[in-house]
Amino acid sequence: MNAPFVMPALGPVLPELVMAVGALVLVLVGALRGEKSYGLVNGLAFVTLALAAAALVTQPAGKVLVFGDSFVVDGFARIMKAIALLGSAVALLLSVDYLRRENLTRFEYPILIVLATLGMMMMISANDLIALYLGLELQSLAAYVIAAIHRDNVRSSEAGLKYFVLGALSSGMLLYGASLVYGFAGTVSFPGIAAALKGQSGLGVILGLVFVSAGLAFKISAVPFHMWTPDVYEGAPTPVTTFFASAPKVAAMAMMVRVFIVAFPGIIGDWRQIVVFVSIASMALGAFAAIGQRNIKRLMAYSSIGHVGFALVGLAAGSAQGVNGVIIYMAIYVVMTLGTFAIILGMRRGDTYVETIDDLAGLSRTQPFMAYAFGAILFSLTGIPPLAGFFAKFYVFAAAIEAKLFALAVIGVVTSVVSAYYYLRIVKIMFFDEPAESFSPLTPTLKAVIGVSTAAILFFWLAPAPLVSAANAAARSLF
Amino acid sequence: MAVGLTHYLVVAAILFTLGVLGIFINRKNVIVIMMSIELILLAVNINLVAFSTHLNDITGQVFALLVLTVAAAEAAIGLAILVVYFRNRGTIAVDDINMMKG
Amino acid sequence: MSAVAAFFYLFSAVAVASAFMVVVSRNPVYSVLFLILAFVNAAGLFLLMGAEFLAMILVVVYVGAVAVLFLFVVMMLDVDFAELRQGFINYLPVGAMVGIALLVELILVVGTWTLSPELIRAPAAGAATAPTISNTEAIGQVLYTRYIYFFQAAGLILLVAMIGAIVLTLRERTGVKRQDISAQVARTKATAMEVRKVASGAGLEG
Amino acid sequence: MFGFGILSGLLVLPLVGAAFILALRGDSPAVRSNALWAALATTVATFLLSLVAWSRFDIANPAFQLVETHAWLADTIRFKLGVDGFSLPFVVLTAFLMPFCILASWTSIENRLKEYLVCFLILEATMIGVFVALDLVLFYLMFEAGLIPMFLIIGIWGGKRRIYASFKFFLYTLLGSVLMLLAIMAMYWDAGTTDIAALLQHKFAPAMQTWLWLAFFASFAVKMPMWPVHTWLPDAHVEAPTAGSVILAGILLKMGGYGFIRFSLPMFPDASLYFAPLVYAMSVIAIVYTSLVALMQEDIKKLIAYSSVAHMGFVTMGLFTMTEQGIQGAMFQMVSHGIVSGALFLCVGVVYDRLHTREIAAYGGLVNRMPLYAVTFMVFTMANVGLPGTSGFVGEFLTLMGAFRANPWVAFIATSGVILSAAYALWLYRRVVFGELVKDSLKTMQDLNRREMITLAPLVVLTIYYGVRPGPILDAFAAPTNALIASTQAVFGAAKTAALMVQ
Amino acid sequence: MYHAIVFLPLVGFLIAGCFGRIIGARASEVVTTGLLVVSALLSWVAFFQVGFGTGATRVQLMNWMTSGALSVDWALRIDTLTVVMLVVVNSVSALVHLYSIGYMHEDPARPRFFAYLSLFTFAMLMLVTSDNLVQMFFGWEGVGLASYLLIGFWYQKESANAAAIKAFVVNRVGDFGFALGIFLVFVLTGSVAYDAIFAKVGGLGEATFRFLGHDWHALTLAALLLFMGAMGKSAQFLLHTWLPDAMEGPTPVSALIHAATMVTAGVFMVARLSPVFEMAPTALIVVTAIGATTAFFAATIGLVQNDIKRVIAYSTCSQLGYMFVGLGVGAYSAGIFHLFTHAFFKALLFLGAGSVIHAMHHEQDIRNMGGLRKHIPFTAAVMAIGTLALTGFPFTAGYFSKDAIIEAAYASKNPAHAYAFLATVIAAFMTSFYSWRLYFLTFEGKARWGADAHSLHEGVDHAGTAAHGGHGHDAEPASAAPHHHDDHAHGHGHGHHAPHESPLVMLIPLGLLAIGAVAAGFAFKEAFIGHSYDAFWKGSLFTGAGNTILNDLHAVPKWVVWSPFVMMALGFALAFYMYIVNPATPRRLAEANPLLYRFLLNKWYFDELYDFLFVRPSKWLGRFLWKTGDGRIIDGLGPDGISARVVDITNRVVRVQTGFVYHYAFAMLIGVAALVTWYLLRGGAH
Repeated sequence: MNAPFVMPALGPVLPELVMAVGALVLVLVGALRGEKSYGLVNGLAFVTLALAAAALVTQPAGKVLVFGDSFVVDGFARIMKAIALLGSAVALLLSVDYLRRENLTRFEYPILIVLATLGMMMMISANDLIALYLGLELQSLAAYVIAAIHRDNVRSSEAGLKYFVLGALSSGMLLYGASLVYGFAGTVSFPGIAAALKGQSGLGVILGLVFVSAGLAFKISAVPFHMWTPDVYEGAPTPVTTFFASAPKVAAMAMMVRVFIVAFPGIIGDWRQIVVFVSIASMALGAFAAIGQRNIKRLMAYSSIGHVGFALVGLAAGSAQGVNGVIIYMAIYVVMTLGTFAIILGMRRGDTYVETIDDLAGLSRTQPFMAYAFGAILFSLTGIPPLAGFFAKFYVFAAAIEAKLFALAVIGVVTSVVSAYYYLRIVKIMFFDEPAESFSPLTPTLKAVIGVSTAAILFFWLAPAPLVSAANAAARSLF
Repeated sequence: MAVGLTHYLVVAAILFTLGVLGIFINRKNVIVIMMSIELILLAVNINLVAFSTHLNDITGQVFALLVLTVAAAEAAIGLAILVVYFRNRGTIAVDDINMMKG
Repeated sequence: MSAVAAFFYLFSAVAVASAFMVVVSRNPVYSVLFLILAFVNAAGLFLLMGAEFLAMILVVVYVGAVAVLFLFVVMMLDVDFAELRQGFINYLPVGAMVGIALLVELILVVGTWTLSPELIRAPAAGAATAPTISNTEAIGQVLYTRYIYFFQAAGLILLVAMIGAIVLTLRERTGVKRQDISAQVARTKATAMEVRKVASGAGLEG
Repeated sequence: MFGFGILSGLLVLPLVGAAFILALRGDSPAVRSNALWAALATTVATFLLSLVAWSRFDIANPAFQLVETHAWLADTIRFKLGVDGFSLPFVVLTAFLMPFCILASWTSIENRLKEYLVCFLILEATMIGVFVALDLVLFYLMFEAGLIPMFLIIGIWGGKRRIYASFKFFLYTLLGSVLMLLAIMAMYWDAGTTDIAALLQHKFAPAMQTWLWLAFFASFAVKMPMWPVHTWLPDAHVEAPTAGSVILAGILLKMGGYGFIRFSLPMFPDASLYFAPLVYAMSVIAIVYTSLVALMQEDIKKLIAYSSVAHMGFVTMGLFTMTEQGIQGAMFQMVSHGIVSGALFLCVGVVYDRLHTREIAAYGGLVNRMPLYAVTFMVFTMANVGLPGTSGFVGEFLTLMGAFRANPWVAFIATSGVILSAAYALWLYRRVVFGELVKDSLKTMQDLNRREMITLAPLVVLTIYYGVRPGPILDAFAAPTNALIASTQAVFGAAKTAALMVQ
Repeated sequence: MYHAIVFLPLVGFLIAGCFGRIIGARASEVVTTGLLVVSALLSWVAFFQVGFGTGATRVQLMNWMTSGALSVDWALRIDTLTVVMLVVVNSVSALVHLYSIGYMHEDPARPRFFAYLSLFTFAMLMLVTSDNLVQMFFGWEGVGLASYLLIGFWYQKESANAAAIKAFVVNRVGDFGFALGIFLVFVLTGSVAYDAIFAKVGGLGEATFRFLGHDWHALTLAALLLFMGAMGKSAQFLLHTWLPDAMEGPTPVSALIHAATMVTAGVFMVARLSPVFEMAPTALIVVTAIGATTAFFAATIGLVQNDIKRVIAYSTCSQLGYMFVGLGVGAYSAGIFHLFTHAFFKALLFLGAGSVIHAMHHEQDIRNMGGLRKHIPFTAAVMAIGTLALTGFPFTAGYFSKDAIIEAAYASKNPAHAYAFLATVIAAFMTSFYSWRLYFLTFEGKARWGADAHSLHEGVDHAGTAAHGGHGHDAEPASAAPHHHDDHAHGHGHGHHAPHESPLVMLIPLGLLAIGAVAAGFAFKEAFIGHSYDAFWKGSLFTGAGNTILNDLHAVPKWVVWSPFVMMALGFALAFYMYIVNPATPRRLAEANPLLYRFLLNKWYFDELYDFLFVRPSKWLGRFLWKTGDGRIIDGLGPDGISARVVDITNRVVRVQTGFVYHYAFAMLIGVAALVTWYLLRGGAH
């Protein structure tokens, strides 16, 4: 009766393998070298990420299923993983200087980032509910820890605690929903669920889907499951916030797309209502709540909530065009976010990091480079052409229009105008107000990240084709 | 009345609801919240096992097994964070966890 | 009422009651104990469903490890529980109503469970278990083969938990003298002793 | 991808200048002067290039010319540039006005001059881009991109309430145009392309037209600005630096009218016909309402801003008459208003640079010290009033003529605006220029210096030249106007002719 | 030649305007005047060529604008009507230029003045030579501009500025109608060129046009709208208020623009468009009625005015009314004839008044004059000639033209003819009275100026005040105004030097005009309204088939023929009695009828009425729309209101974010519960 053990084909999971092995090596190195090994481990973590990225980009095109169809590698997975890896790597890069200044050079930090990234990659490639859950938990647990990594800091630990409690609740909900879906569809596999639901759907599945959506919405911090976001963004050390705001969002969004598109294509009419509701709520809340913020990290938290709402507009369309929009949105969003947080990390006077937007006053005179870069990023976040953020919005709204979701699109663009207000207010503070005390000079790393992301945002419109066509192909791989 | 799948599901639903309620009804301390989360996971496991049995599909039980594993890991990390927090604030009262808001 | 039914009602009644007590107990220690009780009864329910392996795991892992961990932390934190006893929340009615409404809805929906014939006919993606083998064997057959990926992933999750717990709570105590064997062994004459010539009246600082 | 034509050159040239200025380091007087000269050279070169474009343009051909296409977002969304009789005059106008803006800023901008110039050059590129874009998405991109530099110009170099004004300007126009973006997408899905030339051939379903028209209208009405969404304009004008006001009044407002003629009328003819009464109503209200409001203004720039709203009322009214006179007149009115209102703001800038106030009450009797200035100001005031022989007359007259053909009621009310415009413009002139020179602050005012003369003289000449001989511009509009009217004739044939002709 | 006639003044304007400060005042004067004289001489040549030869032609200059069916040319239309106007405009203008050299010799801004004069002349020439309505509109507004500039020539004076704006704006009211008329004509005939219009109107007799919710007889409507323009420009009743105020300008300006030429543009226009008006009988009734009313009404005001220029201004207004009566009853040539003669004697009167003012060092109040004949005999003589011509003394210019109009009014079949006849006859009486009153007060009697003039002056003032029933000066702009009339450029007041005769450069024009005032009527009577009518006009004035008015007016009863003369004589007698024989009478009369006196003195309260009806409501409305409409409603509900609401929402939303974990969890629960409920209530899957 013993089933012969068949070695699964490991080629498609090479990036994940690299990450997993890399993480183990890092742990060993760290354990052997002790506390002082942060620099080495950090370097090795980059190597790991780079190797994984290399493995990723050298993968042949096409769709491969491994591990009993639990793990899928397709164009969509590849591009989202690439974005996530990019986000993680840059977040890691940005953290070095901060951690050194704040005496947080724990070698576990890069390891946890690597493990979290691995979790994201698993989420992105998950093809059934179990894989999804495991990837999610791997990522989340690592995230809880690094949120509280500044363990002597009240805010950091409070952020970790809130994140943990609510995250656990959300994964509980997700699990409960997963169990219902499993029960009512008879399988955990996404294609299996899709096959089982062909032509009909019961309330049970929808109920399960609601709970699953709740869990997923929590991860992308969509309203009303967003409430952890501002507190965690504010409380966590800034590099950690950088990380939270970039890669995990991409992974969670990818996961959400895959769940809805691959597992529940037959009942799009049902889940679209969830997505539309969540999307509108997110866009609106992101726009309104951010206006009242003075802390820039908190503001960015609300901003990210709003952006998730916009990305969900693409998902609500439920079409290849929509997924295309989501991919482009997330790619551009990650670039903008990294740029933003690089600037936030540059808000340093001596050894003190400051976080209120009033500290930016008159930045255009004291640090013109930083100010103009941030200005470009902010206008891009607003969605003003010809900056990249415009194209992000363009594609998702185009998809919504194609799907005849006119009300959603109109509400979306109107909230984008409202959100313009608070972005503009930062611009105003930087450009129109009298200078405050100057910041310390930017480190070369920050300069590079800011420069590259700003350039990408500024000149995206000149050569949009690579991203657009890649996203297009990736989106089609889901259908 | 024979005990069927539905009975188990109902029990799981009750436990789930109790778990969720436990998270926000209680203002006492965070540990209880964590326990409530364990209750939720327990409810999930009951669901999974019940479905697994009735579908005659072992996947559900494997899922439950993995949930148990993850739950343990989650508990470990949750308690670790709690300890860190307690060290910083000297309290784990839920009402006190609101330094950041707005 | 069959024995199975009787046990079902017993286990489920106790489990629900304990769960309730977990939530409402004033003393967290009691909560943990009630939690353990709930788990044990849930294990009973598992048994009733024929998932004896999971039942055992539940008792061993949860009662034996997790619940004890809770207890340990509760004790360790040494919270002044009297202080924590202050009242229930003032929006309890609203919260309870929402909860109950959700519960009713859940029950309404799960009550409708039917597996459509198509679903049963559909080849289940998961492994159908032959009735002849035991539950544990069935799990064992798939856990390291078909589900090796999940198994490995769970391992990584535990790794994260380990790292996380350590990174958060492990403290190098300063001021405590420790033996560093490698340092002792690596000691050489050159590092141990420094010969300095002291000019008269100048002192060592200079 | 390569093989750029004149139009890309027009887009790129200002950006090159901007890049050059950005590359300058330091803030010494030499750098200042270098930056200014570089900006001036760039804008003049751009203007010359636009003249080259004009010389290669066949005025009798209603089709798009000088077309260039590059791959862009997709096969159906391309980077396509081209001009026709409707757009080319605006390209030239834009390029023409820019050197004056630079000259007007020569001494008045003290802080952050380089950034200022860069903003203007980028703004120029986007404005030209709006007029040469032959792809809807590209058009939108350029249309919106101009918001950023303008926002900065008002916000950084503006007056006291610059922040309120800049926010109002930005958010107002953004809100208007996002709806247009959605409409563009809807058109894309309906027609399968955003190529403007192709869309002009596409027939949208009437029901859809209605919505598309409204969405475009939201954007253009704000941009124009039409009553009642005009209130951002006075604020923006008042607070913007002189050159900013010139551009705002001279070019940015024209984008709305250009949008109407480029998109609303030809692409949604049914909806345009259906909504024409609405436009008429809003236009005549704008004319009368804002003229009355202008009458009571105490701030020079605000008064001119309100008069701009009134003049734009003539434009919208003319466009929607769907008559040759109405459309050509409206287009001409826009060009003329571009010159005249720009010049008026320059005139205000001249005295503002000397006295740093825009209060009408602070002036009076300037003619005693500044006779040349008084003459110049008089010419533009008269053009603003629509005196025959100035360019202001031609547009006003033709639009009213068109309106009369379409709906005598509209013409009746709109013509009454002519009376009011005379009242407010002359009253302004009298309060600022005429009278005795009693205020001590004014007694040392110098007349126009050479730079200011160089700035204003060409505008005076053009104002009068185009008043006497509007042909060069008016005729450019003729071919596309006729094509437009012919193409829409089928849509509203009999009913319309019956309505406007003698019964 | 026609190019030269029209464009020489423009050249003059450009030279004086652009280079005036460089070449100096004297050169500017010489250049502009010289060019104008050339132009005037050429005009006479043209007059005889065209009027008494066959020189009618059309000179195409260039295309102005083309849009669809609308094509507007710059072109010169030369026919008899045009050359008549050319003669009038250029002659008077040349003389005024000449005169101004003397009159303005103390003014430092002479180049500007002469530039303006030349600009005006150019615009007026464009008007009268126009080949189409739009070019006429160009000239129309162009003369308006020049008028505006010249009225406000002394820009330091508040009153001058106000008068200038008033003139422009009131004219714009008329232009409003004119423009609509042009539009309507275009819609009706598809063209704005006269030839095309005249060719088409014949077929439009029955056409109707829907305008402002009413079906109109199309040509009547067109004619009325166009006539509205004429009313504005020619200061007809209701739109007359600007003309008296326009006297704020230098006196030569008043002579040129506000007496001889510009104000007659309306008359010219109606005559030019006679083919249209002939087809619109109803419009002609209106023209007649308005003209008659103006003739009467302006004359009544003229009776009591004290400013020498204002008296003549109201007289002008009144005479313009006559012209319109002539046009209205179909005697177009009579109207034009009166225009022609009137130009001479009214310019003469104004320039004479200017000479008086010059002599009196810018005193304009006739109550402060008297006995000037001895000091400035030449001026007195020409003023007398002018007065005779104006009042229609036999065989002077006015006699022929004015009597022709009165007779035509009697003979007409126009329903308003009786009213017109009555009004014009009574007006003739009043004209005589106020003209002689002016003459007597100015040149005869005791001198009320000089060393003791101040006390006398004040005495008169007090008398005036008393006559006004105890009200203050503030209510009397007419009597108060002269005190502000001092030209600041001159810098010295009145009464310190004895009056002196004007220099030769001013007297020559006076002399020439006096000759015109005497001879113009007699010389051209036959051509204009007599037997050579057809040969002279050659169809440039159109008369319908049923229009026999020019024959009819010769057949009127004798008493009608005599009535104007009788009226003139009575007016003279009354004036002689009141101001020479018994100078206390006027005051007594004024005190006896204070209401009537004040009513007349205040010009029927038109200014106050318009201020109340239009000016103040506009200002109020402007302020209301600005503060309330824009500020409170549009901004309040729009951007400002919305942003305030946004902030409100923000504050509320932010308050939800309490920081408490259980609240966050509760929010999640509510979210899930809401979704679940939604799906349950919705009834399951689709």
